[in-house]
Amino acid sequence: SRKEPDGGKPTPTTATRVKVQLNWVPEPEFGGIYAAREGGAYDKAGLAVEILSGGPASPVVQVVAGGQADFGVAGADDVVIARARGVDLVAVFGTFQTNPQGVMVHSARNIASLADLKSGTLALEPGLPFGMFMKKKYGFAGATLVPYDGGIAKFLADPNHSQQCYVTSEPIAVKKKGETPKVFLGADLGFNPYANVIVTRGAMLREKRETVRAFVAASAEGWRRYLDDPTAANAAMAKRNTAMDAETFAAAAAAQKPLIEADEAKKSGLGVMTEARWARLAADLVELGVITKAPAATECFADVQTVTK
Amino acid sequence: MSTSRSFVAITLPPFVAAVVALAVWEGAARALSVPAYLLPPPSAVASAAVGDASALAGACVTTGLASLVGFLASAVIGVAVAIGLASSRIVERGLYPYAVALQTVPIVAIAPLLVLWCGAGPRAVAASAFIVSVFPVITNSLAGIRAVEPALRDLFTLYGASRSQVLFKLELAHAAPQIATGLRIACGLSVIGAIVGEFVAGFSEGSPGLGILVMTSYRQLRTDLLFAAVGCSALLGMLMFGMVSAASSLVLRRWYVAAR
Amino acid sequence: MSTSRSFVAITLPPFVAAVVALAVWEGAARALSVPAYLLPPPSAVASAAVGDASALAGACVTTGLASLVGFLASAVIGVAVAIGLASSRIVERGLYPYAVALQTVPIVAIAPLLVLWCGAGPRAVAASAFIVSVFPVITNSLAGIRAVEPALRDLFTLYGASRSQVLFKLELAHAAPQIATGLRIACGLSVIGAIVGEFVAGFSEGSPGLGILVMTSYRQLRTDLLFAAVGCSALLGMLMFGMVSAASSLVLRRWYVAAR
Amino acid sequence: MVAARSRWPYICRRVPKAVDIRGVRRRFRIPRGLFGAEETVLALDGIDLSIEEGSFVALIGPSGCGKSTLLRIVAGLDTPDEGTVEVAARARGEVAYVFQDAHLLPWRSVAANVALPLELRGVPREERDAKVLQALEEVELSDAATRYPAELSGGMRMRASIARALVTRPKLLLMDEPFAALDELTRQRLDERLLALWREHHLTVLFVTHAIFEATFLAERAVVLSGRPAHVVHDAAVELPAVRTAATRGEPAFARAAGTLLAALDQGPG
Amino acid sequence: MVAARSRWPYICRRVPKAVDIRGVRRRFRIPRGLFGAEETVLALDGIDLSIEEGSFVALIGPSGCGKSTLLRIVAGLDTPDEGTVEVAARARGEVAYVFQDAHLLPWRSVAANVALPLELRGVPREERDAKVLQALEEVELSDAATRYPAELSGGMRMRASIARALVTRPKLLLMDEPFAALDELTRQRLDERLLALWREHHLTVLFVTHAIFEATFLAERAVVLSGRPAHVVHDAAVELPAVRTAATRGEPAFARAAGTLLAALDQGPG
Ligand SMILES: Nc1ncnc2c1ncn2[C@@H]1O[C@H](COP(=O)(O)OP(=O)(O)OP(=O)(O)O)[C@@H](O)[C@H]1O
Ligand SMILES: Nc1ncnc2c1ncn2[C@@H]1O[C@H](COP(=O)(O)OP(=O)(O)OP(=O)(O)O)[C@@H](O)[C@H]1O
Ligand SMILES: [Mg+2]
Ligand SMILES: [Mg+2]
Repeated sequence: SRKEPDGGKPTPTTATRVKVQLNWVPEPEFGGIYAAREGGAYDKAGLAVEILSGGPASPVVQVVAGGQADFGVAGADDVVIARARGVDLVAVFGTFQTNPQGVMVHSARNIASLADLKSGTLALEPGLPFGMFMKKKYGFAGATLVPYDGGIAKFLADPNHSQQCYVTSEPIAVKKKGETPKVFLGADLGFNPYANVIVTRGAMLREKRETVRAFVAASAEGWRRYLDDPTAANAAMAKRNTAMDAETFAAAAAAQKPLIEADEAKKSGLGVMTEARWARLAADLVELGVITKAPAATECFADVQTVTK
Repeated sequence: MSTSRSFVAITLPPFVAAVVALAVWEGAARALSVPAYLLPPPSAVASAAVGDASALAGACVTTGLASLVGFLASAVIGVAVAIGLASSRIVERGLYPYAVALQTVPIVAIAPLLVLWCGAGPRAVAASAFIVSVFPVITNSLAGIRAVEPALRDLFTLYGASRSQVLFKLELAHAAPQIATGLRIACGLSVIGAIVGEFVAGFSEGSPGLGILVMTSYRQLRTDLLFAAVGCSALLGMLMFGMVSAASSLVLRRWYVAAR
Repeated sequence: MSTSRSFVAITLPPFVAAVVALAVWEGAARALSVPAYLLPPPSAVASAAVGDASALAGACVTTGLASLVGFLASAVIGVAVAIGLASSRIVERGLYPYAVALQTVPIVAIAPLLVLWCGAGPRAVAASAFIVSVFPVITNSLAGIRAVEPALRDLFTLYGASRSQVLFKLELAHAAPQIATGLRIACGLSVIGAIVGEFVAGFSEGSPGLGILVMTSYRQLRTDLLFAAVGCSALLGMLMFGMVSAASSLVLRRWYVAAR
Repeated sequence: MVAARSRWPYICRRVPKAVDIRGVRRRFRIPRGLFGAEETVLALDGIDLSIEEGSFVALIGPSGCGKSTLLRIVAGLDTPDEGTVEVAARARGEVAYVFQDAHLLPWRSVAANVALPLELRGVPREERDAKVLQALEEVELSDAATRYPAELSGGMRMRASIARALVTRPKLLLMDEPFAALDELTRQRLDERLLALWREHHLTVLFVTHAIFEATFLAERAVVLSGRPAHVVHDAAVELPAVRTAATRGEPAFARAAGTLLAALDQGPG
Repeated sequence: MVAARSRWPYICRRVPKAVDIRGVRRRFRIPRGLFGAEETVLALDGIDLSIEEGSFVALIGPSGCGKSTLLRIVAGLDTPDEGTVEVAARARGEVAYVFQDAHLLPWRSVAANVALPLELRGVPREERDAKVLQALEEVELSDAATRYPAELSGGMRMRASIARALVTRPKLLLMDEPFAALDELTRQRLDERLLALWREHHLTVLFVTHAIFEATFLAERAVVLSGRPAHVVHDAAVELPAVRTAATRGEPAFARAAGTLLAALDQGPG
């Protein structure tokens, strides 16, 4: 692409083109990435970033590992599983310090603990470690397990329906319909892997370390900006996600803020990850039988502090 | 003797094709070194299938039953709808487009309604299998009924055949080969319809179906097991296809006397 | 004159049916008090459609293009495969079952391969539309070719017709009505195939397609918008169906002289 | 002498009519092109024809003149654009029609094809089987009863179709060149058998044929149509004794009667 | 006298053969039931028949005896179970066959149906159009050129089918009851036109007919088959002058020759 003589955006011919594959449509959980793009953080870092939106079944791991994208957004559990399956995938930025996955139940059922969830239907995504963990811990004997479909219609229609949720999403939608569900956050119950981590190929990290560093730093800057004021990025995302209104965008952004800016992040910076938590996750996954042998925690992630230096 | 020979003639070619395909696949997977998490070699799939044999078998039964029920419903209701549509051009013009519409509705979009009306579990899954597979039956049956030669209709008119005699002795009889074609398409669709139904409305416990197995193995990047599950769904589809083909070649022998 | 009258005869019945269906739906939604988040009344869907008109229009274009490409690929490749299968019983027996298998494969299971081979975005979506819609074209074309009367084959043999002459002037000509039936089934399937493809392939910088709209509005419980999106996919399907029907009734006028 | 060019004599003599056709006109529209352009073909141009109950009428005319169209109209399978058709025997199962082509159901065996009209009338199986057997014998097709139409020769298919018409013992029998595909000897045997049936069961027969000798041999009355658009150019009794045997074919009167018909056919402007 | 029961005379005289059939036997298998049970029908039982180039041979036999089967074998559309068939003119486009049924392509107009054999040979459009026009005129079907088969009468369909065979000016013309569906006068005109074409283009014609008079009028030589299983019961020249006109039909020799054939047909055990 050539430079326009006047007006128009100067297209930095030297900018490195990278693609980032999201695992869902534009929503506040990707706010930092959009903020980095809209606010010029990527441009400043010399990156031309193409954002690939995902869908409910986006194969982020495969896309990044296969080279169709350089970065991706996935769960920490996805990274550990991928490494256990021999995929050279590395997490470089731990967006959600506190895992937003939870189980929501109708408050009218007076369920004090998930251990009391012994009737009705419970929607959990088959094979999702979060759900397997909860199932293992609480049993849910008496409840019918059905697959989670990403929506809340069944929840509203059936007072005995419970389901997994992102605390930043479904409970807000339910509240909009005039009901306040009771939410059990996984992180409070002992399952707290990083969520929405930015991943890249190990080879990329080794060979284009500079690009990775630039991308992570710019993304961190984007997140900082988004946490301070999500409006601009929300507006940009809303264009690609018309089903979600501005109010919901704002509410979700507010709800996720404490999960991203948890103590650890306040202390050591956004996106920080520790070996202990990765090791814990790997051990949990082995225990759940998802993988047979835990990969070394140090292989799973590259500390954002060292990367950005 | 001739039967056993024709049995060989029918089963050998797909078997040979399968062996060739598997060999090529295994070879390609090794030679091109496609990573196993994208395309596992058949040997890996086979060993995953053996490892999870009981889960797969249970899933096949669950999904197989739901798709069979959905398929049978498609067969019966599809042909019945075609008969209704064939009754008048106006009815056909008025309603046929909505049959098309039915086919374009993503199951996930109506999952809550399905669950509301059928309850979660096998009924909703079978309903999904039905919705996905009914349209080809309607279309092919209708085309077959419409293609009855006017001269044969004349014959029935002349001998004062009742509407139901025309229907059973002429229209459906004449359309039989084309109805069989519709059913052939429907059997594969009913399997995929059941799987998709399980994604949104199945049970994930008890004896979870192939759809749940697909989701689980997809989620956990167990591509070998995923392919084994997909292989099972393909086998289910082929099994139903084989049954439809066998039944139709039995019933329709007379229709093809000319083609020997 | 006669054309305008036949235009009315063709467009009026579905229109009337639509009005009746909408009235019943609106009435039922009110009378049975099904909650609007499960089954919104058409009025609500209409106002959502108006409110989000530009998003819906963009989505229709995105999904429409992908399904059109997938459909055209199905038409061409499906007929070509049928020709190949028709070339010999052994080839048919060996390979046909695998065409069935193709149909039973959940798109999600091969999503990584699709994305690997076609890249994320429209190409993968079109590929999904193709995979979902090709089988009915194959099956119907094959059945049509197989149904050629032996006497007509004799005629072509006698006059020393080449293989390609037999193919184009006899087999495909004879199978044309049945190919059209296959295409009719394929058009709805290609739309749903594109929508499912979007579930796995997402979208890049263009406007999100109907599949994405379905997913997001489902998740946000914007059931009105969800139904509007589903309505749009149905309209896309009907549009393609209408095009196929119009084209086939133009091309096939001669085939149906007998049926007037 | 029974017949005349005009319908008045019938009415005066109040002979019961099996078929009464008045001023029948039939025009086929042949659509061409996309925009409703059409060609028309006038097949029947004002046909008047009354057929008495129990008579045997041969219908002769050049190829493509409208004979089959007329038979279809009498059978109620087609409607004239103008004119009226009254058929006395239009009760269920009382009309039988041997179409010009065999039109068998390819998925039914010969016996099942012949049984069809009885089946449609709800005749019980045993009675049906007996009648089918007899009809098949009448057309000399008993040994092919279990075969399917695709396994028959052309003439055998036509004979199956004839058996299907005879099996109901109809009041009014419409036959469109039924014996054209049969060899001379089979044809003569069937001609004689048809005459015997006609006499025994008091059928009314309207018989299209191109074989002048056959028409002469069979019919009490012969109607000759002109070339398209068809109108009646000759309508007269066949001047032969009522009861005809194989020997009749040898008599000079036979050749004379045939000559008359040939001449009438020749006159009708093609 | 040209023909004899044995093939030796030909070989001695070294007349070029268009068709040489020796010991041909054809048995149809009719599968019944699921377990491979089958009935068999012996259609042809050791047929010997040599046809000289340029000759006009009529083939007569009872319905269902195997005439069409024999023609199909000569055309190479069916293969005998035993025996050999040699056809000299088996070059592309040199054999034409008028099937017993019209077998038109329903999606093609009459003209396009007639053009088919030329199209398959790659004859350029202009030449094709001219030839099609001429062939349609020969069968008196020019005014139906743009119609579709479903819009034709039975006889018109057969004439279209005849035109399709004539349009290629074949060396060997196989005709299976081509004129059976035509009225007497049209038939006679076409008979004469066929004879003229035969003479002009030195065709070899093998002509199945049930009409004894037609066979007598047309053929140099008549072959009569017995009832099924078919074998040759009569094979002799037709004792009439080589050049025949409409007047020939009136001559006593004509009636005598026809009588011979009828007698032969009658002898062949049905
Ligand atoms: N369905 C139709 N559409 C258009 N034209 C038709 C149709 N049926 C018949 N015709 C025309 O009407 C005329 C009379 O046809 P009909 O079949 O009655 O002739 P026919 O006397 O039975 O001739 P044949 O002796 O050849 O059977 C013919 O010119 C034919 O082309
Ligand atoms: N495809 C077939 N399968 C089984 N039997 C057949 C088949 N074709 C012909 N036959 C049988 O072979 C015998 C001869 O048939 P063919 O058609 O040659 O008779 P034909 O002499 O042409 O009779 P027609 O004068 O009635 O046309 C018949 O008995 C027929 O039933
Ligand atoms: Mg006729
Ligand atoms: Mg024959």
